[in-house]
Amino acid sequence: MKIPDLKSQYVWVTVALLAYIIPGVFPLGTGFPMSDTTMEIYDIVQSLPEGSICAIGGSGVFAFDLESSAGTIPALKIMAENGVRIINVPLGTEAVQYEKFLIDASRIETKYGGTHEYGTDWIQFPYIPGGASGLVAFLDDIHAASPADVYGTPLDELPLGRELTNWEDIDLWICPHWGFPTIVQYVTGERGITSISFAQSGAYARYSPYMMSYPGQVYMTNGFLGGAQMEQLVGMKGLGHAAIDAYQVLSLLFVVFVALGNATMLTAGEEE
Amino acid sequence: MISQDPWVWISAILTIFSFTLLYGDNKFFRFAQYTYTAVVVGHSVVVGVQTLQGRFSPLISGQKPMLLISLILGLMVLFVVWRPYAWIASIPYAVIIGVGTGLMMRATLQTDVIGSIRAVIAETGKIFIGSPYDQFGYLIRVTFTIGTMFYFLFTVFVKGTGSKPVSYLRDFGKYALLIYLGLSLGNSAMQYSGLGASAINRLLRQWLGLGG
Amino acid sequence: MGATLTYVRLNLSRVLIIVGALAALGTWYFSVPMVDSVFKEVNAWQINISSFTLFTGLMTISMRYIRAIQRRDSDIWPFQAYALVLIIVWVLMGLTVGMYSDTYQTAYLSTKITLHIAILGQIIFYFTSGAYRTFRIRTLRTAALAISAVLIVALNAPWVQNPFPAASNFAMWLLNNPQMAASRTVVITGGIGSIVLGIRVILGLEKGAQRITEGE
Amino acid sequence: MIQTAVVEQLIRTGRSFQLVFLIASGIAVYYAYNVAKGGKLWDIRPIEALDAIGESIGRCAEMGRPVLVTPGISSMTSSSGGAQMLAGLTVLGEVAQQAASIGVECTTNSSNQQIIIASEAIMRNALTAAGKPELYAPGKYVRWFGGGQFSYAVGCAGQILEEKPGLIIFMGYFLADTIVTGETGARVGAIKIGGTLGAIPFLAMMCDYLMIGEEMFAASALITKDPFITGTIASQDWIKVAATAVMSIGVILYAVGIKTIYTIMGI
Repeated sequence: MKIPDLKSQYVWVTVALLAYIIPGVFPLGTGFPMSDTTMEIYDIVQSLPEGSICAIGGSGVFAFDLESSAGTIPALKIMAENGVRIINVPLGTEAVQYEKFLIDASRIETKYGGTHEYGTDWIQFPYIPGGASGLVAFLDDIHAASPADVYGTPLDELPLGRELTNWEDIDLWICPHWGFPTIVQYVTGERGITSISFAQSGAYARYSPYMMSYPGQVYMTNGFLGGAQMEQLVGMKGLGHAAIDAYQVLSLLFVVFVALGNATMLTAGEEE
Repeated sequence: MISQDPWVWISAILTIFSFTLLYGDNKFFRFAQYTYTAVVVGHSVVVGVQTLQGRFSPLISGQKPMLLISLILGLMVLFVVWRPYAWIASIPYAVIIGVGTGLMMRATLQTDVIGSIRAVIAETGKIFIGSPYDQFGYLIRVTFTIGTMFYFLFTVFVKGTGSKPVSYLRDFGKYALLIYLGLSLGNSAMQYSGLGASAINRLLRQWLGLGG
Repeated sequence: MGATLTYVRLNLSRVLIIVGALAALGTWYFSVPMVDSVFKEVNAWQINISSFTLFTGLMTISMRYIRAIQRRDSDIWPFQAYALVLIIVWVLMGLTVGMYSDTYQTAYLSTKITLHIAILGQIIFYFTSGAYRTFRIRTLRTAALAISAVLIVALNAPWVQNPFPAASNFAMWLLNNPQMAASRTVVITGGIGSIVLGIRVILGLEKGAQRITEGE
Repeated sequence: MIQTAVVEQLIRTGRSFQLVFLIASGIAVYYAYNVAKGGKLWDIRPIEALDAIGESIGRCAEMGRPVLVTPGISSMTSSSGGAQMLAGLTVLGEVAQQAASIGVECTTNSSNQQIIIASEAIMRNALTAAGKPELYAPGKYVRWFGGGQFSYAVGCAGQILEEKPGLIIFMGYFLADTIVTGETGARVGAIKIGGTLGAIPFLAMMCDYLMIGEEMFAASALITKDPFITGTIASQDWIKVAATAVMSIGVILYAVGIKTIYTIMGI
């Protein structure tokens, strides 16, 4: 019996339905192991006292950084519940849009019924150019490096802005972007602020040596799996869970399609 | 509940139009394709104008008269679209090629060549420490790296003395490379699978209000 | 072009390539203030020239679209007309409201970033159908490629990792050892290839660079 | 002592060995070039993908379909991608000339705006070399889709659907964008030939013929069919043999506790 060669479109429809649309609407709840690092990160975020300040920042490309959003959104929710204040410090041009998106997606703002008021509980800085040197300038003198927020409002006119002087006001740094090494080097290495990255899987593999260089000060989670673990800890099912569900089905489909391709070749006789 | 925000609708429609590429060439994909090109070009121009303003303002204010050379060289590249004088653009481009080549050579030599060779040598020390599992790993790393080098020989040991044993090493290298390609490819499936979820979930959740 | 002008031009291009490359190398290896300042200057030229190249891109794209609109001989010219209008509208909007205004950000998020996410989301589809077509084991070569890819896809999957927790460590071992070793050889040999190509450029032997700087 | 101090002041710390390596490589290339000029020809192991380029252009002529050569997404001045772009541009020139001489149209594209100028110059030059300078017009053969990785991927996919090339050569610097463009190429029935360093896994899945890693640099010399330039590939091999030898001896010595080679390389 000859197995027909499938057109690519059939493969895609199967993948779309089984791996994405059905689990997207009816989550599968695929189980996954919890990692010690994610637990530690959860404890650190949870233990930040009310009124402390967490910086969210770094540089990256929006569409790829979405992988990091899976872990960052639960972290933002925890901080909002505990009254931790947030400053977004974008070191890349697209980072501005992405960090604003994180606040929107986590629904912590008062306009969404949340607890955080702009200017008092959180501030969005504009793009800080200059890469590492821009970051250092910001850490040394926040008002000099960025006298106004992203909307052009002078920092002195914002209640939270008035409180900011330099790096000593920052209690924790979360990097929800690709570019973690710069943060580790200048924020943790030189100034001793604990840093966390909800790293993309590609970045996790590449930057994990940094984690080993600063035990107890630098933490990273691995890709969507790390995101799913954070989501589980706060009891939500977001992008991390969706990604794990999708991979559960997709990996199976991948194996099935490769086997099918080989069966097609074998049954086709002396094809090619 | 389905979204009321017009921007979410624009976003959803563009996502669907983009996904129609899976079906094949069609007018909806064309629309998305040209929207993408136009927005990226438009954005590049907005950024480019700001960059030029920032870069050449010291010339206009008279602080850096040397910038005149850069300005002239920069204007010369625009001639590329004027067929009879297009050659003028090649002069400033020589600067780009020259500096680019130098920068590439020094970085490649330091990190890719010398840095990697030193890393291979330093890993030898780890073959004798740690668990047998790790030791075997380091042994594989060192032998695979050296073995694969032989695949990339094009003119030596092709014929004559030494060609036979080297051809075995070359074959070994070829299979080591194929295993590397397969493993890297398979491992990236996880990331792209997740990115698929992020695109489709935006539609399901933000636009249609479905799912968790 | 006159013979003298051609002669001057060719040699000027060659000199600029050599000066640019040697300045970049010189300042890296030697601690000589004069070399540093030469590099600083030519590097500034290079950066400034590069910022003008954007406008040549804009000019060539406009020329192509306008030519297509004038001819109207294919069915894509209406899209090109639309793109041309959108570029103009976008630039005007950007320069008027500013790159970090809420209007600009919402527009950018709903178009560019949306399309970026959408195309990234499609990769996995092409990936699966590509694997279906390519990973057919005809030879030992395709066997090595296909088996290693399928193996790692499965080892990373929850349906393997949940019953066999050791799968995760084995996957990491494969990536850190055989995968890393061969990829490092690609880096080393590719690096050597790049350096020799660089030397060919400096010596005026690389055909591509010659065509760019020495053509009519 | 004074001499050593002067040298130490002159050469930056930790880069002496690199400098020696670079100078030795330069001498090797120059020497190989001169030996080739003296008439020496080397046996070069075949690169299947390179041989396939010529045949596929012929096939395009028979089918009346164009060729697309894409050098990818890097700039010329990127330390990771610059060399790959140049190798891709060399191939573009040779393919465009060969194609034009048998009446096949060759188009190209790029993501980075810097490359537009180079590609325009190469197309102009290749058509002139093929004796058909009248065919050239700015913007006719070189496509630009704005400076982003995936605006390039979508634009290139659109270009492939528009032009239906019979042969697509991916030669330069790429990332996951090749999955989109490669699959679109498969859909229009194009032969796909690829060569790059970083994204080889993706090209391995998408291409009919593949140049793995450094093979692309060898190909950029071999495709010119200039025996003198081809001679420089021999020098590339000498450097690799030397590097392999240093690495192997370094590994053995390090294993018995002698770290001399490792240390010297860091001077």
